[in-house]
Amino acid sequence: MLHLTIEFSGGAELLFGNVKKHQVELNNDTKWTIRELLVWIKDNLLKHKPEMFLQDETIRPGILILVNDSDWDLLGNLSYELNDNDNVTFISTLHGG
Amino acid sequence: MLHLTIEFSGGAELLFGNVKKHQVELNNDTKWTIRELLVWIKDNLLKHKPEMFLQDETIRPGILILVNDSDWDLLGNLSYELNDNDNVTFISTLHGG
Amino acid sequence: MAHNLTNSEIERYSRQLIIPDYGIESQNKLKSSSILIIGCGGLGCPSALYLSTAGIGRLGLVDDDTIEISNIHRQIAHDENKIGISKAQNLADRCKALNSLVKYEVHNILFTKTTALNLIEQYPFLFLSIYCTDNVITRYLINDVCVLLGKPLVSGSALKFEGQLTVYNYLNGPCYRCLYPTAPPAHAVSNCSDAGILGPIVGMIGSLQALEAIKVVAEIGTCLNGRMMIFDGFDFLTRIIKLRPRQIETCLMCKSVLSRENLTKKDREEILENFDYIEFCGVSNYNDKSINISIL
Amino acid sequence: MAHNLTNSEIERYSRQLIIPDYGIESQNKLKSSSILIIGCGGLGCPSALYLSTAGIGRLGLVDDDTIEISNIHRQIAHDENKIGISKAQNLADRCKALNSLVKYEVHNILFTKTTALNLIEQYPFLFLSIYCTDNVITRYLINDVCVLLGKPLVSGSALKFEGQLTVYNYLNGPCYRCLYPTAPPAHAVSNCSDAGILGPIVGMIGSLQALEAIKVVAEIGTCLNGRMMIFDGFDFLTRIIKLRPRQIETCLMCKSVLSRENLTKKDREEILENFDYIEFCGVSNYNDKSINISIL
Ligand SMILES: [Zn+2]
Ligand SMILES: [Zn+2]
Repeated sequence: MLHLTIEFSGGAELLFGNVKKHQVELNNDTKWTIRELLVWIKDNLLKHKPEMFLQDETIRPGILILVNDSDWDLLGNLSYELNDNDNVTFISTLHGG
Repeated sequence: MLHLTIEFSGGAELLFGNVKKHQVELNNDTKWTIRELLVWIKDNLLKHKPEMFLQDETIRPGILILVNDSDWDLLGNLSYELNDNDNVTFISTLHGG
Repeated sequence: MAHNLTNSEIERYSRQLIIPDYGIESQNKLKSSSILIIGCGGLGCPSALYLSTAGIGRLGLVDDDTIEISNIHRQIAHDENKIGISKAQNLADRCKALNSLVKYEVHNILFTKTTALNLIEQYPFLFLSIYCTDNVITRYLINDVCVLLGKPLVSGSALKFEGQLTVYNYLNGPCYRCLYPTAPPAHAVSNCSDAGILGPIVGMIGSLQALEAIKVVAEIGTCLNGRMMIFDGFDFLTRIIKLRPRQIETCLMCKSVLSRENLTKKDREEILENFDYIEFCGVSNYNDKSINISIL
Repeated sequence: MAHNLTNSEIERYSRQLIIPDYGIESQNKLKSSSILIIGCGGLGCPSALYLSTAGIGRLGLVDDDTIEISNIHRQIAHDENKIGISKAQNLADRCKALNSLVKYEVHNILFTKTTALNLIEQYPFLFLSIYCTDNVITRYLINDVCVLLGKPLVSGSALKFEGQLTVYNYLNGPCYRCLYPTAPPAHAVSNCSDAGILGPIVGMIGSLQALEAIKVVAEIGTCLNGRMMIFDGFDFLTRIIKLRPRQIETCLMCKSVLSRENLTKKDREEILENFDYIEFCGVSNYNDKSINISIL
């Protein structure tokens, strides 16, 4: 099994029943990239408003994805292949002050 | 070889040529505990004032030792046996405000 | 070493002058630098107070708002008997009482394409802090002007128990647009009026904006360019994340700047003129505070 | 829900009341609580300002010092024309201008065995911040009084570009003495006068002390008891470390408290009386600022 920690912050957790941290296990018969993980999250963790999470099959603008505290853009974006024990975090940008 | 990251902060780095982070390799023919590491640090890294670092064969009061961000007291204190890639940090307590 | 500090300045700043990593050279640089703070609310207050007491040469304060009763639980420069007064003016007055050696400039204006470029051009070093009722459009606009003028941008934001902090457009780090090439849908943006904010959170982030601004100006230490601090004050968790580098191929602004030798004033004006911020952000004007939406 | 807030309070605190994790219940608890701030300098200023604007019921401010010119680069409640004035009084005045609904109490006293117990006994919730010229002896004394009275202690400290923050004596977390059973050698202790301090660092730590105090009082979130935040502002690194639990077997104070059913006032006085703080810390009196040593 592929063990992942999935975290939400900056308000993104409100789409997920206000739970900030999720431990998940995925069947690793096939390879998992972020692309597939996004769909899995939408189908399995998301409580409501899918359009606030995904847009055009990628993350909606204003949410930053991190893998082990690094911007996913450094790792190949949607094509990054997940490893066991990866931490994937979704951070909604804050605008207040 | 035993690879350790040794860090100093809160002012403790001043005893070590103002270098906060040291990467060291120790010959692991024998086991290394914090007890032995303290002596090794005194002999190999310390620049001056050994009495400001060690007292009565342990760390001097006012410096906290952390192994991988945990208080050494949780891990057996002087007897903790070091593992490869451990991070050992020495933090001098600050008193200002 | 040679310096341009008076004896009274040396006395006043003595406790920072004796820090080995700071010293008289940093104080000299601070004294000869200017910083512009955009937004004189929750983040702007501590930022301005600490930059002022630290001895920055010139401090510009921008805000077109007046003080409201619901501001003062977190905006620690605004006294309860100042309701209705200009935030920028009041913050300048408070700073002046702390340190009259600093030159203060008050700008009671709304940031638009026309005002932004002229104003920011006047400040050799720029430091950003957005006020609470702010909108996404102002963030993109300030970012773009900073990129066009090659000025670093210390960005803080806070909501509820959370805070975010980074330095945009500095050295090899990304700008705001490199990180967020597309604006979020307008209904997905929440602010302090609808989601709330705790005072100590803006206190922490605003203080750290002052710290990063001092480090940029004095050219010391390692700033948060290319990194971002994320703070969760409810569970007390901090993390510092690694960001993508400047996106010279794809970022609309970074590309425009790096593809030419020297931008003229006219070039900059044209680039801004050709970009439709209102359409890009899906809002109705530069001061759009009207969208009242469910939180996220 | 039932609450004791007036309409004007609801308006003033509205932006924190609407935070789902805070709400009206937290505000009620804040309003009916007291906090004592020991030290009205670099950390005490932002702590007091944010606790005051947030609407704490009663705020006690302790300091026997007067404002000096070398304080004002970091002590943002002390205006430059207030040199020579009592720090505690001036901080209370500044807080009152921000929020007159809070009850302020000024204590221009030095903390000694005799004064400490009486004073802290009056405050149901205690919140600590030590002023810059402070010494180790006061830290042990305040800690011990808090342990004897069963009060949590929010502890912050800062030097140069660094800061440390934790909550002592709260739930299962250690007290200061659990962590440091032996005092450091007096010549190994440096303070802001000899090592220096940057304003935004105390701004950050002081703001976070207010945050932790609010969380303790409102009983929300996860506080830093059993953990400590270490901040290096020069390289911008944060870490949160895990501390040992309360040392009921070996800590002199925790042991005294836990070995008896109920401590009487007389018991507490005796325990303090029997401990020689001056000898333990190797200093000459309770206000020992005389040791001028090489940094560390
Ligand atoms: Zn860019
Ligand atoms: Zn104890």
